Parts: sequence; C-alpha cells; structure tokens
Amino acid sequence: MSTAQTHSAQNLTLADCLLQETGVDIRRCYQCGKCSAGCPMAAEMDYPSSVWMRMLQTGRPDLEKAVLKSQSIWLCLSCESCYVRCPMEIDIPRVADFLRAASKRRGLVHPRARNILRFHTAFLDSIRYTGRLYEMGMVVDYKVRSRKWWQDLLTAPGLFLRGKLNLLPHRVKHPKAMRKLFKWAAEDKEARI
Amino acid sequence: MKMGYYPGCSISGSSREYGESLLAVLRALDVELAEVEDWNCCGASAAHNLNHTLSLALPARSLALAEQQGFQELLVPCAACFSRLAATRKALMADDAKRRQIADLVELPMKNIPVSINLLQLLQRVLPENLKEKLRAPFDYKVACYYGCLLVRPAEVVEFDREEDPEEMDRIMEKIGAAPLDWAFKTECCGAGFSVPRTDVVGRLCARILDDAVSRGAEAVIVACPMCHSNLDMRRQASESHSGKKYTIPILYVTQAIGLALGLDAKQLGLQRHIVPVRLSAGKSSQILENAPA
Amino acid sequence: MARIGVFVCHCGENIGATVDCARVAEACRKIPGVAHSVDYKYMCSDPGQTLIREAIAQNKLTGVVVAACSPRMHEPTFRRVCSESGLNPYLCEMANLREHCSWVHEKSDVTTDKAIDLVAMLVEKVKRNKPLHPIKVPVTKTALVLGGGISGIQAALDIANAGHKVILVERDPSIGGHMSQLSETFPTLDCSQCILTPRMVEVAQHPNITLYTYSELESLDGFIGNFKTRIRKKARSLDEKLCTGCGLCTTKCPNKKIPSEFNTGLGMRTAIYVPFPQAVPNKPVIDREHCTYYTKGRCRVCEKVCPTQAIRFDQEDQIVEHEVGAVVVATGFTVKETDFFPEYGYGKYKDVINGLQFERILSASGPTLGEVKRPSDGRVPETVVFIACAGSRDPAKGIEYCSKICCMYTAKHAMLYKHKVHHGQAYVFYMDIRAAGKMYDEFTRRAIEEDHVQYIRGRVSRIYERNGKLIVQGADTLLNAMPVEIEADLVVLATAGVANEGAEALAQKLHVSYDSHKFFVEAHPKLRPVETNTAGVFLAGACQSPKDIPESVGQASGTAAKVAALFSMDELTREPVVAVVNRTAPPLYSTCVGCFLCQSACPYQAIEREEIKNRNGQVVKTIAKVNPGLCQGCGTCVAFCRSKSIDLQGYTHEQVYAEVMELLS
Amino acid sequence: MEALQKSAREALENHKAKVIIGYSEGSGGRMRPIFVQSPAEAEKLTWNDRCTQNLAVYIAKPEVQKLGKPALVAPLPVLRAVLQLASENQIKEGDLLVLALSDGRVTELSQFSEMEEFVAKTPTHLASKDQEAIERLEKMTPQERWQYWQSELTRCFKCYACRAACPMCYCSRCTVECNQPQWIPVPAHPLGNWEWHLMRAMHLAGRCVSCGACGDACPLDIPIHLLTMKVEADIHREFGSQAGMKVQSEHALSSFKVQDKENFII
Repeated sequence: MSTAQTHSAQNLTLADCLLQETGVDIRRCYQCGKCSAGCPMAAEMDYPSSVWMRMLQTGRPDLEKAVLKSQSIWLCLSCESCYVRCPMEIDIPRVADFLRAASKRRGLVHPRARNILRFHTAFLDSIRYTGRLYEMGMVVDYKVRSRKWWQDLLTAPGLFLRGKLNLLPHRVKHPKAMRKLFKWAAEDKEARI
Repeated sequence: MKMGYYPGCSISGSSREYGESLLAVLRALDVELAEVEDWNCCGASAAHNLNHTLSLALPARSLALAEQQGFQELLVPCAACFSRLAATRKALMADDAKRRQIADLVELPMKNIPVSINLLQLLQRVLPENLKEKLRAPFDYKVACYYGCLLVRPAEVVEFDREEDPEEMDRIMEKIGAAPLDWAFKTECCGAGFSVPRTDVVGRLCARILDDAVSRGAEAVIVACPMCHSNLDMRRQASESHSGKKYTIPILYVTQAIGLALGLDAKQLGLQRHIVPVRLSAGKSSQILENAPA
Repeated sequence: MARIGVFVCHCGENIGATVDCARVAEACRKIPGVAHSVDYKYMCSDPGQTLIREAIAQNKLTGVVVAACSPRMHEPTFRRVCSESGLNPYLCEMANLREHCSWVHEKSDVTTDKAIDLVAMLVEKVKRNKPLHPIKVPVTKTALVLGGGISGIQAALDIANAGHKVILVERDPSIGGHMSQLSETFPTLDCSQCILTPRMVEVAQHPNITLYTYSELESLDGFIGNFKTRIRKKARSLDEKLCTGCGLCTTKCPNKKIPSEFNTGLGMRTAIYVPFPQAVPNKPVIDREHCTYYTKGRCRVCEKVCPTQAIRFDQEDQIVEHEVGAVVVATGFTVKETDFFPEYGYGKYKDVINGLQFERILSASGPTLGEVKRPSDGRVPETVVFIACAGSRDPAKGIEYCSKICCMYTAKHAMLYKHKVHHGQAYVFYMDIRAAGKMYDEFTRRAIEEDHVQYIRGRVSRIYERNGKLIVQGADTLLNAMPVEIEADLVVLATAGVANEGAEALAQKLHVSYDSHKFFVEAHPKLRPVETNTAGVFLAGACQSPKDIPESVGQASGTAAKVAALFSMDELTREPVVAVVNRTAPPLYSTCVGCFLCQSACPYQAIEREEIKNRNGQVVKTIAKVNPGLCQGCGTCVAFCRSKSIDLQGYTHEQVYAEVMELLS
Repeated sequence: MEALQKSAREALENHKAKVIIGYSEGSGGRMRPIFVQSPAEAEKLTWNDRCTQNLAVYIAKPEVQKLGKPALVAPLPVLRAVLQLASENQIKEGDLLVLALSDGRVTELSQFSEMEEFVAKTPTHLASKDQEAIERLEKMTPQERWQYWQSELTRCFKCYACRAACPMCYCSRCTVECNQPQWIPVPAHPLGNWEWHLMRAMHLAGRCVSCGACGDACPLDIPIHLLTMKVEADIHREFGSQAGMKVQSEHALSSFKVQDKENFII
C-alpha cells in the first residue's frame, strides 16, 4: 500500500496530519514511558500511549494502520494524567481524539471498541435533536445499537424510584441552531483525514 | 451577588441531588444563581472523542448565550462540563477565526467569553472565615476528598489548585469540622464516560479508589462531580464484583456535607436519592443520618 | 598626500584561479593615492614579504593594503612586515579576496570586479588610518579563587604551586564542597574524603594561599590584571587566633536540634558547630539564626566552657580588600530538592530523598554512620528504587538539559546499597544510560551484571505511600510499556543538578554571562571553555554546568594554566582597537552630552564618568570616558551614541563611511 | 487656571523657583511659552487644550538656565519628558520644580519619586486621532505605507522645527551638523529627507514620550510624530518599558543584558 493511498493527497504521514490539524508534535516524544506508566487504562491497552507514539513516529503505513485499528485509542478516558506529567508537554488526549476521528473515518474501529463508539454516537444523537442529554432516550438508543438489552436493566427502576430518570426529554428553544452546529462540525478537517 | 449558572445535563437528570444540595447550600450562604437560559449539553465526553470541532461548538453556544445574558462568570458544578467550557474558552480566545465562525453560526457576538469556575472555586470565595461558628452540626468525620481528573487538570485550562495532590476540597472539609485524609487516589480517574459502555472498567477503577479510601479509615468519600458520584455510587455493584469485597462507604457531594454541617434537612439535600445508603456513624455530631432506599 | 601600496596575492590557485589578480593590481594602480600596486603568487612567503618591505622603502608608502586571505591568519604577519619597515603596523589593512570572493564565486569578470571593489574600499580606509600604539596594562600577580570545593581547591593549589599568591574565598565555614559530602566516588569506588582531605590541608598550609572561609564576594571592579575586590568575612563570633578547635563548645551547646546542612537535613547539629570532623579550618562558627543567645538573649554556655576564651558574641562582619590580577570562579552547583516533584509527593514523603541525601546515608561519617537506614523509621530498606532523570531532560519542569552525573552516581548508589544490604533489591528507572568516560560504561555494566541491580527503562509516573511502603508506578518501555508497580521502602531521586542560589547575583558582580539556567557561560564552547567573556575571569567546575570530579579538576587545572600564563608577564599588551570619546575645544570640551545610555549598553562595563573641570577646578561637564583596559572594541557604544561623540580607533566613522561611499560610487 | 496662577505666584514668592515656564495666549489663537519671573506676572499664565508645546524643551537651554531654578507647568507629556531627561542624566534632583496639571488640578512636585508616582497613576494613552492614524498605517500593506511616507516626507524642507520642539533633542551637536563624515545631506531632497526622519525616529526609539510636539511644530503638517509614537508603542509592547516613567529606567534599546539573544553570532 502506498502512503499516497493511506494519507491525504500530499503524501503526509499521520504524524504530519496530526501536527497540521492540532499543532501537537509527536516527534517530541522521547519514549520515556511516563504516560503509559500513569495511565489507568494501560493494562488493558494493546498499545499503551508511549507505544503508539513510537509507531506513529516511524511514519510506516502498516504501523499507522495498526494504531488506528487498535483498541487502545478507544480506551483513553481523557483523564489527562498523561498530559500533566509528560515531560515534553505533548497533549496525548488530544492525539487520541485525533486518532479516534481518523479511525472512525477510515472504518478501522476495533471490533471490541464498537460499543464505545456506539455509546458516543447515541450520546451525540441525543443532543443533536434535543440540545440536552436525554439520558433515558440515549440509553435506549445505545441498547438498540449495541443489542445489550439486559445490561443495566436492574439499575433503572432504582434510579427511577430515586427520581433520577426523566421520562421526557428537555428540548432547547432553538433546535435549528443545534443542527447548524452539528452540520458545521461535520465538515471538521480532522474528520476528513 | 448574582452569578451565572450552567447546571449541565447530569444535574438535571441522574444527579439531581447535586443540584438540589448546591442550591440549598448557596441559598443558605446568600449566593444567588441565575441559570443560563436555553443552555445546551457541553458534549462531554462524547463530542471530543469523535469530532474536535463539535467539542468546541457545543460549549461555545452556551457560552455565547451566557455572554449575551450578561454573565462574566459561570458556575459550572459538573467537573466534565467545567473542563469542556474552560477548554473551549481557552481555545477560542486563542483562535480568532474559529471564534468568529462559531459566533456567526450561533448568531451571537462572542467577544467577552465568560469565565467558568468550578464549585470549589466558588466555595473558596463564599464560605465565610468564621464558618465553624455557624455550624449547627459539625461534620466531624474522616473523609477522603476525591477530586477526579478534570477538576484540577490540565493546569493551563483549569488554573486552579495543584494538579497532583490538590488541597482546596480538603480545606473546605476542615472548615466544616471534618478530618480530610491524606490518601493516594485523590485524582485517579474513575472511568467517567465508560459508565455505560464499559462498566467493567469503571468497576476496576472505582474499586481501587474505594479500597484506598476505606483502608485508610475514611467514613465518606466527598466528590464535586456528578460523573465521579455516579460511578462511585451507582456503579457500586461493579466495583464490588471486581474486587470481591463489600463497600458500604457512602459518597457525598461536597455540598451535601456542607449542608449537613449547616443543619439543612437531609431530604432537601437529596440524600435519599443515593444508591448506597448514607449511614454515618452515631455519637460524633449526635446526628444519625439514615435513609432507606425508596 | 597618501601613498598607498596594494599587494594582490594569488594564494596559489585559491584566489588566482578565480580572480584575475593581475587585472586587480592594474585597476588599483589607477586609484588616486595608490603609489604602488603589484600581484604575486604567495604574498605571505618570504619573497612576498620582501616585496612589501622593499616597496615600502622605495615608494615611501604611507599605507599598505594586502589583498589576500582572511586577516585572522596573516594580518599579524603583514603588520609585522610593515612594522619592520618603519611603517606603523595599524597602517596596514587586509582585503579578504579569498573567503569573501574567490571561494564563494565562479571565475568571471564580475568576480574580478568585486575583488577590485573590495581592495578599493580598503584603500579608502587606509588613507584615513592613523598610527596606533598597543595599550600596556600592568598585572597584579595574585589570583582570586571563588569557591572552596574540589575545583577551587585544585585551581588554588595549582596557581600557588606555580609561585603566585592566591586568595581563596569559601561561603561555608569549611572548604571541601560537595565532594566532602560524598561517600565513594565512581568508577573506582575510592573514598571521597580520603582523597580530598589531604588537599584541603594542603590549602590551609600553603604559604601562597590566603584562605577566607565563611566569606563571600562583596564586589569586583576593574579589569584584567587590575581587579579590586572586596570580600565580606562573616562574623564567626569567635577569635580564630585563640580557638584551638578543641570542640568543647560544640559538645556543650544545648541547642542540638538544628538540621545539619552538611548532612542534607538528615542529621542534626548544634548552634555553634564545625560542619564535619575533617573541616578546614577546624574552627566552629555560631549560627546566629538558631543560637539561643542571639534569639533569646541568654545561654552563653560556649563562652563559659571555652578554655581559651575565644568566643566573641559582638564580632561584626569584616570587609577585606585585595588587588588581584585574575579571578577563578569555582562556585559549584546544587541539586534540586525532592519537593520539586508534585507527582512524587511534593517532598512530603520522608523516604523519598535525593542523591546527595543518599550519599550521606551511605557515608561512614554520615548520620547513620554508613549503615543504610531509611529516614522515616530507621529501618533498613529491603527494596530501594532509584529514579534517574528526576527533573533533568524535562522541559515541562523547565530543565531540558542532561545533568550528566546522575547515571553514574545512580549506578554507584545502587551498587553500594547492594554491597551493604546483600539481600536487598535495587531498581533503577532510567531513560538512557549515559556512561561515556574512561571505565564508566564498564562500571554501570558491573552494577547490572555483578550486583544484580534491576534496570528498568522507563520513567516513573507517580509515587504514593501506603502502609509504610512507597508505591512506585512505572512502566517498562522495553516490554510494550507494560505497567510496573514496585512497593519500595526507599526511593532515591537523581534530581537535576542546578545552579547555586545566588549564581545570578554573583554573575552580575563578576560581569560574566550566564545562561537561562543561571550557569555561567564560557567564552567559546569549544575553543575557550575555561574563559569568560570578561578577560581575566575564568571558570572551573560545576558553576558552568554539571560535571563530575575528574572533569572539574581538569578544568580547574586549565584555569590555573591560564592564570599562570597571564601572570608570566609583567605587562599586558592589548590591541589599541578601543572606543574613545571625542574632545573638542572649550566651551564644549566634547560633543558628548552625558546621557550615559552608552553605559548601560556596554557589555564590558568599560564606560566611566569623567568630570571636566575648568581652570578654577569647578566641574563644568560630566561626560563619558572609555576605560581602555576594559574596552573590547565591540563598537556597541559607537552605534548608540546619537551625537556621534564616540569613535572606535581603527574603525572610525570617517574610515567606515569612506569604505561604504567607495562601494556606492 | 486660577489654581495654576496661585501656585505659580506662591512658588515665586516663597523662592521655591526663580522662573515659571508656562503657557500664555499668543497671537492668532496660538499659545506661546512664557517665562514668568515676578509674582505679578503670574496672571498671564494660562492652560487649555491648545497648549501642545512641550515646555520641557526649555530646561536644558543655557539662556533659560541663567534665569535660575525653574518651575515647569507640566501636563502629563511634559512631566514624562522631565523624567526621561532625568533618566538620561540631563536634570538633577532638586534642579527643578514641577507644577503638574491633571483634571484641572495643580500638584506641586519637587522630588523625582513624587513625579514617578504621579505619572504612574495617570493614564498614558495616545490622543484618539493619533491612535486612529497609527491603526490606519498599520493596516496598510508595506507598499502602501511606503507610498504614504514617500509623499509625506518629500514635502519636508528641513526647517528642523521638529527637532527644536522635541525635549529629547538636546544634543549639543546634532548628527545633521556632523560633516566629517556628512551623515545627512544638507539639501532638502527626498533621499536626504528620508535619512533625516528615519534617523530622528531611530534616535527617539525608546525615548519618545509621545507628546506629539514635533508634529504640531511642523509648518507643513507632516505627521512625523506618528513615526516615533509607533516605535514607542512597539517597544512598550515588546519590552514592557515606556519612556518617561522612571528615573532609574532600563532603557529598553540601550541596555546590554546577558540574557539578550545572541543567536545571530555563530
């Protein structure tokens, strides 16, 4: 596979696109591993953050693809502990955001991460139409998407009895404005890489 | 003093006791809040996961509305919303072009974007020096103050307290007579947005947090974020099934603890809404707090 | 009328192959004022020099332009030729046809035209040159050495042994510096104090060395060969002549709970104290901040017990003045404290210590008498984690540089720990092992292979305490960044080596440059590593950047050689290319209006104030004056002077203007 | 106005000053400087918006110095000029009394420290028309700006009124009078005009107190004050320092600092 196919027309590596779109330069990474060391999710990751940093540094299409196909990028919780401790001040959560967008765009989402993606999608769809999160609707939507019918079925009545579940969504006054924002954001440059 | 208020979706839904206790306590402290009209969801934590521009656009609309409604400061009690709103303000102040684009889309000026502050910052300002004298029932328990991720980091966005081992909530707890513990998981992530899609992960992360708090003798974990609360409270079962231990330690919002110390009614503070019953040992402040699950 | 001689050199093929040298000589002959113009294959050769010599004599030349190579190499050659021929050497200039023309252009007519322009410019300049004479300054053959660590000691001894007087100033009560705090030294593992103390004693006894301990530099003025220094001798509260160093006072002092600086806070000392048993001089000082007599007005136990009545509570700081010809700055460095690391607990864990503290724990003279015990509870640590690059190579923490010594001392620490606690386990978290030095890499390999120290490649993210253990959270980057969690009893941070507190203020007193980390800056990173931009001030040891002992000692000897070379002359000769403030007839006296903006602009503090008095002795004007001893001829003041009242000799406004105008004409 | 006259009268009567340098009505609606030496004359002093000359220009003049210790009627720019002159060693503490004007009040200042305090709490922004003009120039492309100044400066006939009006132009020999070498050509041709005005701007860089007196003095209304004001604003932005604020000021452009970047030296 030539890099021309993998990347945008200018033969750029993923690291180049990342730098252009987000200003984050992963070439600064010197593999100290402090990010992975403090990551609450590192144990479950196929490639902890310092490893995918190195993979991206090589600029090799096969390794870039492996990163985009990895589960790791979806497991990042954006807790920012890596970023605040990174000696090179690399905004790693921002890199993860970028990689997720690229992974989704290219259809490389790891099978085990699809539920996470479905959840995010259900979440955004909920606010796309109502402006505010309609928790019940979102969860139902997520269940339809993930087919996880039984999960949380036992907690829901408890929540309801405690007055924690709204049965009807709250809508913002100008749903059109919301849709306009979504439409504009869909043209985000990052989403196109 | 009247301050802008951005409640966020959780407070309007699954975490309404946070909102209830917050309003009750601030009322008792003579702090008036005015909710931003027609605010919308900040998008956390789904938006930035999928589309960076959307993650700026969603909070930007609420900020623009707040600006139009004349607020210079916004109280944002949810740590996730706070982080998104603060990060958006920072990003848009640095990027004129993007700010103007969004301003055009929402048809609002966006010139002086209001500053977001979290609940601890507000309490830091409004809790009186002589609070101890005003307490009806000092909250004299050993507490583990849990800050979570987004309340204190990254420093360049939140500009508040220390990134590692923060102290402000501990100071507030001391003011209401509690004994904050020195513990190790103040800022370790609870799994935030994975509550629904990866409950197993949340169980593992929360178990670590609860374990450390309990082993150091904490009688309650104090939080200032609905995400933290729902993971530590609502997902208790997941934690227990991960560690094979039983945890009875209750999770209280910082406002609930203050409210109790000020002598406010437990119901008013929404204690009955918790999944893990709030039972605090007797004989200390001569108050037994108990709520039967409804 | 000027009679200029032009000598065009081919430099073999270097110039000749590209520039038509004959045409250059030919063209120059037509320039008004040129009396003689020739070209020759090698102007610097003997026949070439003879050519110039003869031309000066025959044509009665008033100036010479040699069109050849860069003046760097041969300007002295041709100036000497002129001088030997009776022409003032500063009436000779070089046009650089090689670097500025033939080497950077192709052969063509235009290249030759440019060569002609270059020569013509210099001809116009030389027409306006004035004879100049070298400046002579006397040399005071005494050196000031600041800092009594190993670098200062070495420099002082070397200079003193060369037969020159040395004044050694040390801030602390004893000389010895950080080296006296170390246990063993890498890569030989010989005892630090054993090799240092003889040197310390030698300093104290050397007839050429005057030692001021517990003293600080107050000021340094003047210039190379002619500095004036003032030194503050802080009050020891003791008559040093009477004190025999018996130590009775220090044992009887009731105030025993003061953290000892020498033991990095891990041990205690009294208010009247000698920092360590081998101190030089072995005379105590009273720490007035902690002494009960100074804080509360009573006690005076030391005074009562002193058998020689040496205690002087009312002693005051003394200022001593000296004239010195050179200064060696050897003020050393310090290491970051552990509270610099939020993720490692903001310094709140007693068992997270820095490397210097671990040295004291290992040292036989240390607070644990050489037994490895952890500070919190005195238990022998079973698991010790060493963390390299703690603060170094960390731009987020503001220190992007490598502290150089940590890899080696960490290997040493781990090794010594294993030697003392055989069943213990030592882990080293590292990023790279930088062990470039004689027997250095072998040393770190020994730690791994023979002493079984576990090296883990990765940085530690966090340390927290649980049940008396320190949980060290790291990752092994050689194993897919696998999380590594170690329950340690003691953690040693190899914290960054940084400039001393007060380095900036000292640099300003000394007029030497310092970098953004407050390390002093050498004059040239490769070719002048022990000199500073201020002539006569030299650098030794870790005040310039973190260094190990051999390197510091080598550099110290380097400064001593520089000082000895300087002191080998009775007078210094300096190029007369210095700035001069003009003088005019009264009532103006000078066009200088005395705004003194040149004074702040001068990097060398060479601008002074001069009062002009009339016949009655009244001051009529205050104008700027350039001290030719300090002036380096950089021309900054010339550029700043709005009224054009300062000129640089050899590069006057008139000369440079003429050169430019020639080019434009 | 009355307060000013009163302060001036008292200063003379109490021998705090020998001469008051101030403004009075001139002919044709123009203001002119006045040197009041007796209390009776103090009533001629006046103060209004037309007082644009910078009176600090007189204190270094020998003929004024002969009159004895002066008191200077000083709106903010004059006061800043005094402080800048002091920072350049042209005035000594106690040589001068200042009658500072602000908001219709008169404050008598004799110590430099008092003057610094006064200046520090007074806003120093430019007049709006100057600010707008600078912004207009900033918006131009370099070519347009070149054109603009070309057409403006070509008109100059080198009367040097700008130099005479400027309190910072106190050299006993100006560069234009230097003929060995002749830095600035004497005739008023376009190149020489450029050289003169560029040199003037460079010499005032970091020193201009932005009083605008040079522009006001120009008989051809060339807005040359914008050049120095713009440079001053840039220096304020880049280095944080402002001329005429402190006596012990770090002259932004003429202070050697070891931290200065030397990356142009290999």
